[in-house]
Amino acid sequence: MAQLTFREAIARGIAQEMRRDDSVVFLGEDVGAAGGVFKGTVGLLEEFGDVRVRDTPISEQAILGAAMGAAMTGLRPIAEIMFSDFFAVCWDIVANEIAKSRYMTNGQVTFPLVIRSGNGGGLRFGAQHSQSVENWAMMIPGLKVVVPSNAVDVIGLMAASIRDPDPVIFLEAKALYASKMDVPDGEIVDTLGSAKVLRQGSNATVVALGSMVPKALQAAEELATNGIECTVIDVRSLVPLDTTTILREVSATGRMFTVEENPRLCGWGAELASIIADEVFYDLDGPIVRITTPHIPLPAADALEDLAIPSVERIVNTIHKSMNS
Amino acid sequence: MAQLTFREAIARGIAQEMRRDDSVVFLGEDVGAAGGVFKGTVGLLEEFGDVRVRDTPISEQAILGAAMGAAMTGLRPIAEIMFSDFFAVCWDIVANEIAKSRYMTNGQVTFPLVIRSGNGGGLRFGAQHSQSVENWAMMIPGLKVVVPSNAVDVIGLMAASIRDPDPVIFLEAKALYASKMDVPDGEIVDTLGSAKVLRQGSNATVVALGSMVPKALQAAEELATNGIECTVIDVRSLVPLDTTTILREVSATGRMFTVEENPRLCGWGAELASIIADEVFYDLDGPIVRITTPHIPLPAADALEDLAIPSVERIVNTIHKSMNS
Amino acid sequence: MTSTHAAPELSYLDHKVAMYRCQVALRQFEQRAYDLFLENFVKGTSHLSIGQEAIAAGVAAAMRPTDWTFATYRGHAHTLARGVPMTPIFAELMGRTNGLMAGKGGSMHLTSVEHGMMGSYAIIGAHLPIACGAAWSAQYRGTDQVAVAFFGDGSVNIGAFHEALNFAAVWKLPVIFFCENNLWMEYTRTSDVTAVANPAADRAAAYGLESIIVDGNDADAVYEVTSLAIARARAGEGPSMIEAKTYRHGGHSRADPGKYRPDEELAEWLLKDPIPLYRSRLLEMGVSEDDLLVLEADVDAEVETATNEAKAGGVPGEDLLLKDVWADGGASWRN
Amino acid sequence: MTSTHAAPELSYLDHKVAMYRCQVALRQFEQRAYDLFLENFVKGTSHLSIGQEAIAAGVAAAMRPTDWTFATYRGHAHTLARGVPMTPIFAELMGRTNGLMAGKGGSMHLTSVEHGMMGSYAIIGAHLPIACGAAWSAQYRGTDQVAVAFFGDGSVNIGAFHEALNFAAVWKLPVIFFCENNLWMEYTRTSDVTAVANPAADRAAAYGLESIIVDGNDADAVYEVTSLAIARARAGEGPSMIEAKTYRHGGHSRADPGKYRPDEELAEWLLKDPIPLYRSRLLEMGVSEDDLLVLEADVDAEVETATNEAKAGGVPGEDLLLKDVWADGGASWRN
Ligand SMILES: Cc1ncc(C[n+]2csc(CCOP(=O)(O)OP(=O)(O)O)c2C)c(N)n1
Ligand SMILES: Cc1ncc(C[n+]2csc(CCOP(=O)(O)OP(=O)(O)O)c2C)c(N)n1
Ligand SMILES: [Mg+2]
Ligand SMILES: [Mg+2]
Repeated sequence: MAQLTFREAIARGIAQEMRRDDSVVFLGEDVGAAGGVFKGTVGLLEEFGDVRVRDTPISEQAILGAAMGAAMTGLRPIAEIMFSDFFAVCWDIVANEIAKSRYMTNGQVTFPLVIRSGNGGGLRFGAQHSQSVENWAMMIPGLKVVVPSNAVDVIGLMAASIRDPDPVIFLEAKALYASKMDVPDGEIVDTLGSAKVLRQGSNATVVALGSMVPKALQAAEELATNGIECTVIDVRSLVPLDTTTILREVSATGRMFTVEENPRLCGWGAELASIIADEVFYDLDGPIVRITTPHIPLPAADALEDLAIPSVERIVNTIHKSMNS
Repeated sequence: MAQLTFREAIARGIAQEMRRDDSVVFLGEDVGAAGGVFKGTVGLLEEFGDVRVRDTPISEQAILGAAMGAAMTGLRPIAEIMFSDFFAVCWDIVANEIAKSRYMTNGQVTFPLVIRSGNGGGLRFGAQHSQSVENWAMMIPGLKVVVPSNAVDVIGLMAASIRDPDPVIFLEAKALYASKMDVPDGEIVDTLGSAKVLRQGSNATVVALGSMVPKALQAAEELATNGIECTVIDVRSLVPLDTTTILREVSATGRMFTVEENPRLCGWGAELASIIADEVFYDLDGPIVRITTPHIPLPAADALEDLAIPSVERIVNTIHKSMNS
Repeated sequence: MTSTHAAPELSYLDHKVAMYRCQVALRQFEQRAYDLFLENFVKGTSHLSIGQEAIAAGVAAAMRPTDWTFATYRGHAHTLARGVPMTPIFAELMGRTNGLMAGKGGSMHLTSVEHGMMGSYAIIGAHLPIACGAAWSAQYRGTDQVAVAFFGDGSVNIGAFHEALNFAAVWKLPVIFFCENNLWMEYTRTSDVTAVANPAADRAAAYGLESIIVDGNDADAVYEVTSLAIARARAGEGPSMIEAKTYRHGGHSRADPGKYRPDEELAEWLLKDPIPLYRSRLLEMGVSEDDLLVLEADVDAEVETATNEAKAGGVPGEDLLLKDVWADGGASWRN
Repeated sequence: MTSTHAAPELSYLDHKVAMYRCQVALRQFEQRAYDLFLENFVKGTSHLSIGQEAIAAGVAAAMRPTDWTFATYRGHAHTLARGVPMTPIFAELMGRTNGLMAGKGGSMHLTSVEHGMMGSYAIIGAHLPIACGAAWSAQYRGTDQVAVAFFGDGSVNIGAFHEALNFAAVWKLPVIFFCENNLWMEYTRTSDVTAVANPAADRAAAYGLESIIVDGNDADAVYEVTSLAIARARAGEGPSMIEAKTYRHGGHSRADPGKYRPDEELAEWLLKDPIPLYRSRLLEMGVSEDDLLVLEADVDAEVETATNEAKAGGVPGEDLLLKDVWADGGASWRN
């Protein structure tokens, strides 16, 4: 058992898998000698050498194209896209090539690859370096989408993603990189498509993802002191989606609130809301409410960014108001 | 009054605006001499010359970058992205630059530009040339998203988009290019953000977009013969979204069905469902049901493509079943 | 069917005859594909290589069965040249269950991994970095496989081209970038929108590569230059870029009559049609007219049989629709 | 504040003194920005140009007020050099209401349209095609405005670079692509991942452009070569690409100590610091030490005043948060 930061967990998860499988290779910008701009890959170059851990030019299409071509010919590449905002410069490779080629070829090719990326705001990086792009990936058929919220999950879900035969977009909340927790020794392997119920309550179900999970938990504690008991679910993976857990828990409380970092329109919460409003409509006792960043580009100033991204206070107030109206 | 195809309406709409405003310019691949691969821009080069109508290299980032730079320095460019799938190769310019720059600069720059593109399936073009990407655009703050469903709307909404001071993604359903209708003579200018109620019924509200509009209408007629009377709404513009009309009409019937060509997850219908389930929850009499393409890449074979995209039959059956359960 | 793939162990003349057969097969196949489109058997779009066959034939002849081809939407010829039988390709164009991808990909995405045909890609430029990835995998695993990626003259102005070339050069990857310069994009002349005269060759230096131009209507020349490039790649000397001058006889895609091209230009290139030229060369080298007629009849028969077999294929249904999004064979995104 | 922008009508020596003042102002500004970061006044990230000032100063001096600058996230220097006052830039770094964009953009997105500073762009390469668009607009409207786009040595391997260069060349656009080659990307040496030795200049030919290299630590040389390129652009002769050799004294961004660089390399480049070199040149040309001391003290005072003014700025709130997504001033996506 050791205290590990979220960022250290990344390297540990990758190293765990690189040790057991020679076909796992890793490429990206400044990932080797520098250990990554977020220091998420420190030590990998030293342990695995520069044939398996490779620094690339600033060529995101080449990085992901290389990962795709390598995956379809026997390797299991992990590629880093430094900030998830940069998916926009290589979206074709992700959305049109990697996601679709297995289907188009009627299963002739398989893409066991992971694309990991720093995601979301909180570091005052402004509109082009702070986006939460989980919905970009979720809306493309053929991509799995994993978003861990703590160091232990990072390791286990990273391992599961690397072992998974399908392409996984692995989004690491930048706001959580510095967070710490106790991590057991030894191999950790988790399962994709399993949400976690972190807290059980009878009044409402709060569904959160990534950086919003700690906030949702804290909000639930505050709400409990006001007599509103919430179930809190950490979604963990958007595709595959653990609808079993989510439908069950929402049915149990009759109310659902989502807490989303992405800008409002067409977020994962909208998808969940539509599933709930279709499949367990008659179990609902009141409106489904989404707590999201407003539909705006993210501002850089600390004061503005804090206003934009859902805060514990906003979560508490929104749920409180909605439950009492 | 003349019969015009949807594709002819494109050129008419653009020409109408180019005549009244010299700052309107048009660029894209094969748009000039060839009149566009879908023959949507026939005659523009001849009328406006090769200084205003320009053929470009196969460089989508350059095309949209040029449109952006021109818009911020006084022109009103219209850019064509031949197939909307190709947004993936220039998404950075759309999502990170054009959409965000006005906000980031606190309003110093404005982007009066239109990006038009052939969107959606039905022509057996396969997974990389048939996507419905309206949700790609809707989820990015700072983009307006317009999707006409008939020739008259093409002209009026094109004019409104060109005159609009904000960036508009104008998606033309390829499946509708050949559709015809009577179009009045003279200038036609429409309004963004206004949905149209095409049919009024008391049992359910069907909300459709683009190529799904004629199918929804036909389904409503068939359902009427079975005693289910539907209101049919043509959304026409996703951003700005006419929530006034949609909320009113859904509240009136108590039931909402969406008909979406996009693959299932995080479509515009999910966003609508979440708005309805939040804001008029207590007016609902039953589940909100989304009729969409399954969450798969679109197959090429005619038989498969027809199975994938919502058909009149599927719309009828889904609504029928849901209304009777 | 007889394989149209020429293996290098053949005798000198046999090898040339095989390259001829390959070119004839490509031509006959595509002429039939065009007829089938007119008869409404082929749905969707398709892009023919008629006039450009010497390239597919020459390059394929220089490759080993374990090497990889990455093609564009204009990929029928490259797919056939790697030895993929005609029937599943026809069937794919028709959207049948016996299609190469059971109808799910269509004309623009022909793929046959067992023949080293790693896919046809319909977004300009995308496959160039992907081919780098395959080459990287060969390099990493220490095999001597080589990846060949074809692209058009119009494709040199897209960002992915540039990224792939630099990446391959820096990592010294065993990949050949093969430009089929047929002078035209869709309906626009490439030279109207390209800053250099030889769209690929004039940019080789920007990636530290040699500038290589070849007559794309001469299968022997294509074979020679490709063999050299592949040998360099196998020897660990990194990528090459080759630009072949050629011309498509027809329009860009099935719906296009190609009227934008000057009559003289087309006439001039029809005179350079690779197939009669190669035929004459064989005759000069002593191959008999009779042998060639037999060969040609044989290809005719192959096309005929394949057409019928393809037409006999079934219509795909729901099971195929929801198959193989994921490696588990299914399409489910939820539990 | 006094404008740091040198207008071309100045006398020969005044013009040089103005370029010196500009360089000193950039240096002092950024040193203060660094201090403010250490004091936790500057949040978020920032990228300093310390060591590269001769480029911003030399290029700006060659531009007219109506010309346009497009910069990267490393854009403080270019913004100041176009005459934007220090106060709003400091305030922007601190996220205050008196910031250049009221705190909404931050250090990486400095923009001041009234000064021709058309934005700082934080995604590698994106602004290069955007600058083409501005140049196109000048060409279309028949003004003689020129766009200058700066980029780093590491940015030459991204697709947008390639698309922009070809596009500008084909359309003969009045745009200058200016590469600040400081040898490093973030923590990776550009030559390790780039196929050519001079990342920009060795690729000029791929777009039919002349290869131009200049000493980026010599403001006069930068001024000269840029003036020529701008003159060509104004005369309708199309784009130019210039590669300036330089070095950043500090790390890539505020958190980076830059330890990956060999000590000798840094030492060598510190000797080539553009500011003392330019100072000596002025002294040799007869400018008095006293005048320079006054000038330097003046800049000091300007930095001090601006710092205080910036700190006095307010904290932005909800009104700014929901302002100016759209041209109507608001953020609503629904009616
Ligand atoms: C990114 C992208 N932009 C545009 C297209 C549409 N398109 C398909 S083929 C083509 C012309 C390609 O010309 P070239 O590269 O010369 O190849 P050829 O068709 O002549 O073989 C274009 C513009 C596309 N498929 N992908
Ligand atoms: C598309 C994209 N990829 C990666 C980055 C991250 N990044 C920011 S600056 C930088 C290095 C750029 O180096 P160079 O072009 O030499 O400019 P310099 O910072 O040296 O001025 C990188 C990789 C980015 N901003 N955008
Ligand atoms: Mg071509
Ligand atoms: Mg640099």
